[in-house]
Amino acid sequence: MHNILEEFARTNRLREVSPALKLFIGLASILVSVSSPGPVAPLLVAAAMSAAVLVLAKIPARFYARLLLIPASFAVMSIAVILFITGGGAVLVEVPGLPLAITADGANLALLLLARVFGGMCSLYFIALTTPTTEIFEILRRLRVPTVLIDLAMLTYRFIFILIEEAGQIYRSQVMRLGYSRFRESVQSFGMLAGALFIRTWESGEALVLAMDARCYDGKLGIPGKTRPLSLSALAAALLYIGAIFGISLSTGGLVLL
Amino acid sequence: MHIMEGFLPSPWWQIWFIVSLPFIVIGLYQLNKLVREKREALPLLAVAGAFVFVLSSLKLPSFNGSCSHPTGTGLGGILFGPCIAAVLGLIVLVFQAVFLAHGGITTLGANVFSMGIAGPLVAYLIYKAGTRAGANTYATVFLAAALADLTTYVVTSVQLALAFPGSVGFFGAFTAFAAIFAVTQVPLAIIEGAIIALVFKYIVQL
Amino acid sequence: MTPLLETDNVTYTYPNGPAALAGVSVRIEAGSKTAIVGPNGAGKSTLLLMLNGMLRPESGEIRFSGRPLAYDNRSLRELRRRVGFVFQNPDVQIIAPTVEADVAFGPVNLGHPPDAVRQAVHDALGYVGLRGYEKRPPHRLSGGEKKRVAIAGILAMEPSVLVFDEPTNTLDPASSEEVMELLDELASGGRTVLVSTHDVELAYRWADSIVLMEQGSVLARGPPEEIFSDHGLLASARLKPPALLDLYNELNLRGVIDRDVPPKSVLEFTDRIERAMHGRAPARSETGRIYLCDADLTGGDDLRRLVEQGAVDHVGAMGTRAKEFAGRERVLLDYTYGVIDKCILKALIGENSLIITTGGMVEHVRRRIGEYSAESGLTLAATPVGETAGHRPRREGAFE
Amino acid sequence: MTPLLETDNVTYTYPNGPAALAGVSVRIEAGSKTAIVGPNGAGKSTLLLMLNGMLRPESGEIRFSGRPLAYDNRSLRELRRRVGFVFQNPDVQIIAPTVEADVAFGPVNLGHPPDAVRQAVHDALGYVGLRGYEKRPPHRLSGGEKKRVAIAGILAMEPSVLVFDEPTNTLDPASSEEVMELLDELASGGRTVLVSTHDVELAYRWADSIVLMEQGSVLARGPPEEIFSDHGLLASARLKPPALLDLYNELNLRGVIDRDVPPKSVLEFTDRIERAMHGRAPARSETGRIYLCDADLTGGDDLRRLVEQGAVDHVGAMGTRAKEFAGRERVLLDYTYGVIDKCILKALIGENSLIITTGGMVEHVRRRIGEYSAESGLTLAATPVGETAGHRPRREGAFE
Repeated sequence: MHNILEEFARTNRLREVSPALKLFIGLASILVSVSSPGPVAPLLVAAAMSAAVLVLAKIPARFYARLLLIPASFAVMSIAVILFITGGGAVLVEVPGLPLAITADGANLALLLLARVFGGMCSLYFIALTTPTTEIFEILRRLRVPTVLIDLAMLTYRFIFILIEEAGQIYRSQVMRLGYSRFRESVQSFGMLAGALFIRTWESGEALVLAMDARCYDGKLGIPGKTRPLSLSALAAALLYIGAIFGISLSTGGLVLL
Repeated sequence: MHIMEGFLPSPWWQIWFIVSLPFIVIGLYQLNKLVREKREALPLLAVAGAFVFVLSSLKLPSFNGSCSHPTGTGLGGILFGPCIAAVLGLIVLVFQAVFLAHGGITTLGANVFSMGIAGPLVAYLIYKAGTRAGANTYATVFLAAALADLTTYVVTSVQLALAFPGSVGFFGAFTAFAAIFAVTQVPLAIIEGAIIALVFKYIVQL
Repeated sequence: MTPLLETDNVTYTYPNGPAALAGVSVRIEAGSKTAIVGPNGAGKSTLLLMLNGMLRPESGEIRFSGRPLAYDNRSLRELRRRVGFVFQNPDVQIIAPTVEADVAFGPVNLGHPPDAVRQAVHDALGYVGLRGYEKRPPHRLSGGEKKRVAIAGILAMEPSVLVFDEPTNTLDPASSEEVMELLDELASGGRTVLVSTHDVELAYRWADSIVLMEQGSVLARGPPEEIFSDHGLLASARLKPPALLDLYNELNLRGVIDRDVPPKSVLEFTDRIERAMHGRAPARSETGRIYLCDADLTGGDDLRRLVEQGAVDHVGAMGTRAKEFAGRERVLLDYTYGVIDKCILKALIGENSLIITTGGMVEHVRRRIGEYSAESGLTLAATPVGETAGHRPRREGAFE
Repeated sequence: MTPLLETDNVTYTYPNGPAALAGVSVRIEAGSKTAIVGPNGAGKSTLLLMLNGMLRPESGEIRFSGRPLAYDNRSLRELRRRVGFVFQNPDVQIIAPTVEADVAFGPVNLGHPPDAVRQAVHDALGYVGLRGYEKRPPHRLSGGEKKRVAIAGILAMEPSVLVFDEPTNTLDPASSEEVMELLDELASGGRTVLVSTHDVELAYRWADSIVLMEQGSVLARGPPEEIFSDHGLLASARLKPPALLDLYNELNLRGVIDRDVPPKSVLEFTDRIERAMHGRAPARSETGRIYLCDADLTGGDDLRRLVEQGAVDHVGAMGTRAKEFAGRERVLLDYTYGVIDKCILKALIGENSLIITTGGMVEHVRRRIGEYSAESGLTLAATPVGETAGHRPRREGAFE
């Protein structure tokens, strides 16, 4: 079972900082990373976001390191493709016997992409690890996102945790009865798990309708929550940081390392 | 198969948001109407979304990465229509991004299109065609699920090839991306097809 | 007097199942504490679901305040506002992603303005002792806390009848006690409380009226001592008598103890056995004192002074607000359940004790001690602890 | 003697949570009936999950038959086959579409051939008294039946240790009794049975050894009378003493009853009070007879003759097979729980009774009656009912 990042968002040391500010910092960092023409700014973003997560929010370093591995397989495969299909510039490496070569342009593009992914993912982790989703719902509400979308998301959120708990228990009970031992049994066991979970989901849905009816459901969910105070110094620091990385991103635009 | 944060450059990530937007807007409009008429639709959609999320967060046998389960939303498509399924897909993908670090924010548009729209649409069409032709139900379900997975993977490869044609052009790049992802995605599609067929069988037995 | 809620020969059958209710007639008096007792599958939940219109009887009639239920949308909403239903499993009842948003669900859907909603949430959370939990997600709460959130969600709608389906199922003893105390508080505040349970011990201690059900029918109705003394009746409902009552009946059968109203607590039982052995409850040189403190009125200083002076040997608190208060004032609690009886027991052996409680429960404590004095012929009285006038006006007034 | 299962200073912390186990050392003897008692969140389930390798201790060691657990795949499979685990909620354990398929899940995964699987399923369902339920879908069963299917699913793997997490939670009294009786049968058949519970009454009656836990630590270990008499200990584990024990201690405190081993049942308690009042248990003119019938050996005719002749006033059955047998022979049962004690009580007032049971429980009944005779100085004995030799050889032998 995966670690749900949300669990850390409830307990981290940046919990009390205004969620709007955290969201703003995270999203701005992502945008700077994605649009940066050179690898320096995204790498700085990655460093800054990681520092915020590790030093300010006090997320355990080992857990964070494992998180960084999640996108690795996708990144390695797709960046490898780009490395080989992008021509131009000097040839750096040639694969003997095959028409494959790595050129300077390819290497530069691969490096830039790696930097952007790194910067983007670290910014995403910053949001995910410091800002509880329930507070993001309130921001979305204030941003006039359609109510029906937020309501659906809120109900889904609640049931994700109920079903994850049940899926975990079913999985454990299968393992105790020696399920998942060989490949064939694994597929069988997984099918049973999914089927049982589907039934449980269906029952939960019916129970939820009943529970909502019992409480006079009239198409409304939630209350306008109170906003957390926004400290001016925090806002100033955030603006300074974003201005800085944006400036670096512009000024290092043409920089290529190879 | 999720494209991760930071991978799609401008203008491609914006383009995929624009491509997905009409489906989402229509979906929201339909959803609003549906909820007004049948209030219990909302909780049922919510548990369906949670189900898809939880299924995708479980490890498939023999695979470390999670899979996208477009067929889960495909089920939503069969019940509520493809546009509402796209809304469901959007929600699930946002939660996958912030809970599991699968996918991202800027790549959300592209991922919604491949996993929330294209995949479920294929599942929906095959299921409809199969039941109309009176084919074996399990075979139909297997095909719908497996091909939905494959569609998602093909669309993702197209998205990447469009963004990074390299010096070999779109078709060359597409071939390269498709080939390398085939290593994991083709067996994954077959396993998912088998599992969804098993689930179907399980439910029918009850 | 018209009962508050009444069912008249109600029947119900679930689709492709046997009859769940086969002609059930019950009367729930306003302000009563009623327990519907029976094994699983007896039709208890089905009956409860009828009372707020979640199920509609196939035949028969249900009346609220003398008027038959109507099943149009508007009447149903009105009914459900007045008859609050707490589900057995809080996980199916808690809807929203935070405690606060969940408790607000009812008031928001009733169309209350935001300020009134916030006030209702604040009051309800205070009442169940969960203030400070507003932003928590339900999946991080313990079972007992979830249950209290579920109760707060119903209280926030200010119903006059509260219906609990198996309120203590799956809870551990401490959480069960907390929930049962909450039920006592609600009842002493004038609400009608209805509980379904298969826990005979609980029903015996808590309820003032029992409806015994089995296989969709009512087997018997009456006061707990009567219903639970009838072994045959209980056996046909596949239940066991409460342990103390069982022992009493066995002693009775052997002529060891005199036939009388059966004892409901360890305290009463002890007295009865002593009386049987010595002809009367033995005179003791001196009884201890029972101090009574209303947490809403007493200042923390008065309380701490009493405890620190060593005037009391044992401290007990009843109700969540009282326990909160004790926690805030750092007073260690010896008793958190069955408090009154324990303090009387201690008084009988000459030790002093202090009971901290709130609201309607204060009067309840006085009454209970008075009753015991009258019965036993001993002079016991509750000594109020210095009530500093005007201290900390409370907002919970809405619920008293 | 090496204990069968042993944990040595085991610690565990869930990711991002407080310590769930803070150095736990327990010893589970082979053949014992152990109850791990504590409030919710005390770490009971975490400890149990360690015993079959589902969780791995952070530090400390777990030994099975003296050897430290290994955590490679093969050793884990072997361990899980020997240490069967029954979940609290049968809904997460029974997931196959039919009862039969679910019970077969374990044996199939063990790689048994189809015939052996069928036999194991047949035997296990017979043992829990659910033969005939093979094709039913589990979600249409009652709570008690689901629980028994879950137990059958584990029994089919023939483990030597059975671990039950909160076995009676959410069950009604009748189903609870059935499950506890099944646990007794399993234990009397030589298996080691381990139970986690917050139900003190249950643990007091059932277990021969208690491990009291709170906040991830073991507070105390010992026989139930000892652990549950210590009010302070129980209070620190947020539990209540069993009602009878509480009454006994209160009487003891007032000097009404003599200090001795506390009584465990209504029967013992009644005797003790009588002895306290009359100096001894009163001599009765004549005691009734207790007939004892082994359902596996006695023919139905012998049984019916006895009942129809009016030789017995009360009939009780212990265990699912015995109840099945009585049902088949159309003998009406008066007692289905606490059978031995009830029959002794009846014998004391001169009435005859019949106990139907099976397997290892027969010996258990004899022992219990013998013990009571020795203690009370009365001559009570179990009269065996005509055992037709060679009657109906049973296949359940595998489980005895």
